Amino acid sequence: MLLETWLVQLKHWMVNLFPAGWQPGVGSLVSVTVILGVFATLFAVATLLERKGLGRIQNRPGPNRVGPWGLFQPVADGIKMLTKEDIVPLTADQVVHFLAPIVLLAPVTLAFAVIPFGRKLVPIDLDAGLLFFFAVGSAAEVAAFMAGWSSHNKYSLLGAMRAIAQMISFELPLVISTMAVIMMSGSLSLVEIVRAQDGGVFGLIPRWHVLTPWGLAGFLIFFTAALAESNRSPFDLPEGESEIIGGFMTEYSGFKYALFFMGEYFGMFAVSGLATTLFLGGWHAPLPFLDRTLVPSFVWFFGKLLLLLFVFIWLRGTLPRLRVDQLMNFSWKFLLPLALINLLVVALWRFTASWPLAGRWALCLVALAAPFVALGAALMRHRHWKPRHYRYAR
Amino acid sequence: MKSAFIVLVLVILTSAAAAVWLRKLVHAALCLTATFAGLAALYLQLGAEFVGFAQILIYVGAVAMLVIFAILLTRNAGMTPEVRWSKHSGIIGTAIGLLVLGCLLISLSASNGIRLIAANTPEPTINVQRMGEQLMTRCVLPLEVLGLLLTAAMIGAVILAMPEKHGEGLDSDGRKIDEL
Amino acid sequence: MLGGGIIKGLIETARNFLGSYHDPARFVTVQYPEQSRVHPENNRNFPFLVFDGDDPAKGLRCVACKICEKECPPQCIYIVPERDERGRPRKHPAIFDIDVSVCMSCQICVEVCPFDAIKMDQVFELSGPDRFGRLLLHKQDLAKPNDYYRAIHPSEAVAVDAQLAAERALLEAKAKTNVAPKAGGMPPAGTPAQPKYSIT
Amino acid sequence: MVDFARQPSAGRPFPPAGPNPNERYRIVSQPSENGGLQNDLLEVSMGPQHPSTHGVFRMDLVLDGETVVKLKPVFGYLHRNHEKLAENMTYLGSMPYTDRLDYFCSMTNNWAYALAVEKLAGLQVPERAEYIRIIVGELTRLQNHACLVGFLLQDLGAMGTPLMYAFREREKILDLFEALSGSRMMCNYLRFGGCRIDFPEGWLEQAKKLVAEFPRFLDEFEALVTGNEIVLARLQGIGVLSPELAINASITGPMLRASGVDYDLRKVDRYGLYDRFAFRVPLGDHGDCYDRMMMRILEMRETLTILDAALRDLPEGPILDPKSKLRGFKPKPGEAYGRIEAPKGELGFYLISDGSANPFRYRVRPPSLINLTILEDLCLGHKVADAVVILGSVDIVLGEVDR
Repeated sequence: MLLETWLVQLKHWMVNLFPAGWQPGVGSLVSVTVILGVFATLFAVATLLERKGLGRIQNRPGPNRVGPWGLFQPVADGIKMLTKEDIVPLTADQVVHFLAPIVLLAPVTLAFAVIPFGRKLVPIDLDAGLLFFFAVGSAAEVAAFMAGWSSHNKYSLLGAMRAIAQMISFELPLVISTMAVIMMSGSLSLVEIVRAQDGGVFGLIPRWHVLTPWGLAGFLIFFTAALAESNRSPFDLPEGESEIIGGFMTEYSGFKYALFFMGEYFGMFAVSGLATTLFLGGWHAPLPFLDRTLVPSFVWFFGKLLLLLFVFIWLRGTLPRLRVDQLMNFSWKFLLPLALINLLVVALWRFTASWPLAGRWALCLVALAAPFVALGAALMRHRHWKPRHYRYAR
Repeated sequence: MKSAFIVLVLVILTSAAAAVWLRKLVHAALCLTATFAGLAALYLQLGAEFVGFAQILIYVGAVAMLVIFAILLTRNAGMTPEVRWSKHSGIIGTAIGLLVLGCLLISLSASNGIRLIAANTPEPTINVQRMGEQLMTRCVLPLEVLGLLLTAAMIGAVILAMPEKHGEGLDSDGRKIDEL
Repeated sequence: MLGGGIIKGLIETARNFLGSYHDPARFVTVQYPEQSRVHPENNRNFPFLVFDGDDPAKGLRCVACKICEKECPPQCIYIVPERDERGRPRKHPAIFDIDVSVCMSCQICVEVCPFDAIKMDQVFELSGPDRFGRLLLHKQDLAKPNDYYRAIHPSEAVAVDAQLAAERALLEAKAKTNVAPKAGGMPPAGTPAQPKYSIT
Repeated sequence: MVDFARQPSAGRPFPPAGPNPNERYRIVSQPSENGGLQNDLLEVSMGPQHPSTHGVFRMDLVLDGETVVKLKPVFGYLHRNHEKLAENMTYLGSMPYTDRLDYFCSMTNNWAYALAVEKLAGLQVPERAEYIRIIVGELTRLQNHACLVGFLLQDLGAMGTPLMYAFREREKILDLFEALSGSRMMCNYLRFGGCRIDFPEGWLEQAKKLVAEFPRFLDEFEALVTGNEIVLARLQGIGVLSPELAINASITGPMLRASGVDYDLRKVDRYGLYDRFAFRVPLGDHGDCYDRMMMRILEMRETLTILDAALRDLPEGPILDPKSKLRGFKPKPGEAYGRIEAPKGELGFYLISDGSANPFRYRVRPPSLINLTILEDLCLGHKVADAVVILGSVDIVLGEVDR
């Protein structure tokens, strides 16, 4: 139990050192510091993991020169970023150019406030936590636009337009796929949603949302949209290194660039955390009986988070990038209808609660797979996209 | 609490004034976004969580972006407009402003919120669940009508935005390039 | 079905990810400063001059015939022959410079050299602190012993040594016949004893 | 410089809607104050320093939103005066310079040049040397095509993974080249009338091993690339090159065959000993980027059959024509044009001799440059992202374009 609560108790002890009037302020300050510290460390770890993982996927060792196994590479990167000259283009809109990275990072960091990291580690239990998450997330679009427009660079402008269009388009499937979860758990509070996934069948099969047909579909839709929301491959068009160089980040250097980079990673952590909370049982252990062991719950949470991060990296190492119009079509003509159909499936799942499990599963799977196949085929067949057979001369 | 309110109001008023006064349209749009965000903060300060978050989600996330898109995609909107000050425009602007203020005042005084505060009744606890229930029972008709209206607007927008099909955008086989 | 190809690709990268930990056919990186590739014998980088014996000043095979200077495509070789008191060239270079910042390692100097005096080196760690300083190689930098040549190009050196020995034997035999014209003075059988090219 | 912004022609796949795009739009070189995009055309200068212009190449793009309405290829940043230099150099002295034309395929460059000089001087290449040439030439084709597909996927944004796999295999081929010629890329291996040296010990076994293992790499590569829906969506129907336009623009190589024209110099000229080998020539039906990519992958498979047979049947014998000499090489007056099917297309060398040690006229027909001339016609009407991909699928090396 101590393992589970030591962080909270430490906080209480520290807060109690202060006079009563200060305690709420000090308490939130401590929480904020811890969250920022943990995620800044995770940022360093994730950059290293990404480069190592990509390296291994590409059959090379990745960074291995700084420290043992390259472990201090993030430190070296940080020093480099901090000491680099900060270049602002002469024609740039100086104020907006300066504000953009801050506007990006601040809301993304706010999003961590509602995610329950462990059984006792909930920064704020908001009644409308999920709504809060999406609300602060949507501010990132403004930042992308500010960065792109203020740089007064054509590539940046193209990148900014791509970023806005992409984020707006993918916000819909993202939000709608979470609505399935809200319908089943009946709450917008993330703590309640995690609690709804407590327990399991025979203490072996957990009752995570991802282990239901609608949850699986919702998770996949959510994850795909989250890839796009956090500008990750295969939806990394706003950066589009091979086309528009760095997109809205082209004209940033030094620490401001690092802030953008950090914003992207924090966004990735936030959506991964949300996906974990909504679909993967939050801080619950993968096997329900493990919940009662000594392993603290936040270990499970961060384990799942890292797993999702690895999937992000894996996808980045494998897939090429979509084109702008294809991205839009994918969102509006494929993901959004699927997300809407998933809402129907949730309703179906809810109303067939008395049915035998196999029948429910079969019904829901059919209801999901049929539109998936049909929509996918429509998407591909429209332009006759398929592997081809070739002829040979004579 | 009061100091926070004053700071918020100052931020909102400053950014709103800047949105009106700034010459560059994009700057004005960004200030407008700041105003929206400030309003959301005001709602939150008043304890209206749901409205506050919805304000950010809809106004900062969507409406502001719409404004920016509209500015960027309109020809010559980018030029610094030649501002001609005339007495007429000032008078008309003030008149419209007063009219809006009057409407707001009338509707505010007609609502029962003021009376509740005057009567010093304890504020009713409003959580998201109750709001949802209200929307799905008492206010279901206005909700549906609104939804219909927005859908119609969206379809209209899509039709307006559809690419012209003749000539341009066709490849050698007569297939469209732009479409997926 | 949509996504099938993507999943195939994901499996492929996963296989490579895991394979890089145990399969040396996939994980081919050489950790350079610690490890180094073994160069094949034919590897070439920049030319050097071979000398016989111990003294680089005396044993240099180069006779300053300037063929390589003429044939070098990027013109990176500069030769001044040593001259005796009367100004006639001695068969020895006074200056032999190669600008390796110009050299393109084409090996044509080696091919055209009739005396097997210039050969290709395998040294590649040539970076220096300034831009040109260490890249203009002089005679003393270029001269390397025959043993070194034997070490880096073993099989080629054996053939070259055999041929040179045969030539020397022929010259000696000729000298003998000139001094004491006897009927039995024959060159060693087998090897062609002519120098490849004559100097004009 | 040639003006490649030509008048709209009948062969152009995407005729501009108006008589002149400039009349319909106002071309702005900077985004306007607020960065207005609609109706204002944006002129973007892609390159010479850009992540995916394959060297120092520049595309002057005029964009309507993200759609390309005008494209002007600009090159010459890597001009090295190769042809004029060669006229002041011995025949042999130009051989290492040909390595640097298409620096991915130095062996085939050597071959084309050697072929032209052999025609000029009437030299006979011994049988073993012809086999060696086929082996090294096809190995070159193998690594060039593998890398091209890798680069193309890189341009699509695949984070270098296919490129790294291609490089992994290319390294093995470069190791072979190094063991044979001494250098990995600048081989300078062929000589007039044969080759410089014979295979070193163990080389053939290593080459056989590589040829035996290569199909596995190709299978993996295809699993990663050819069926991927994103690759299909990004490449199919993009940059369609009609056979008529391809022939009129004298496109050669895999790019021409992707448009369905059966023209392979290995079959047409039967230079070297290619008539002894059974191999097929793959043809595309659509002429789009996907076909161009697949042509390369299928050609790699055919190349493997050639290599297999050549390594098996390699005869013994001399490797150099005894008439060939290194110094004092002076072919009799005359002219000759030697051409081969280089990995990128028809690579030709045109030489005029006046009987001296230097060629009187030396001219290269580089496949990269001539395949590149069609770029605007392929890109018009597509998006910026497609322009990058189309450039990638053309397969250029700037060393050869600029010379």
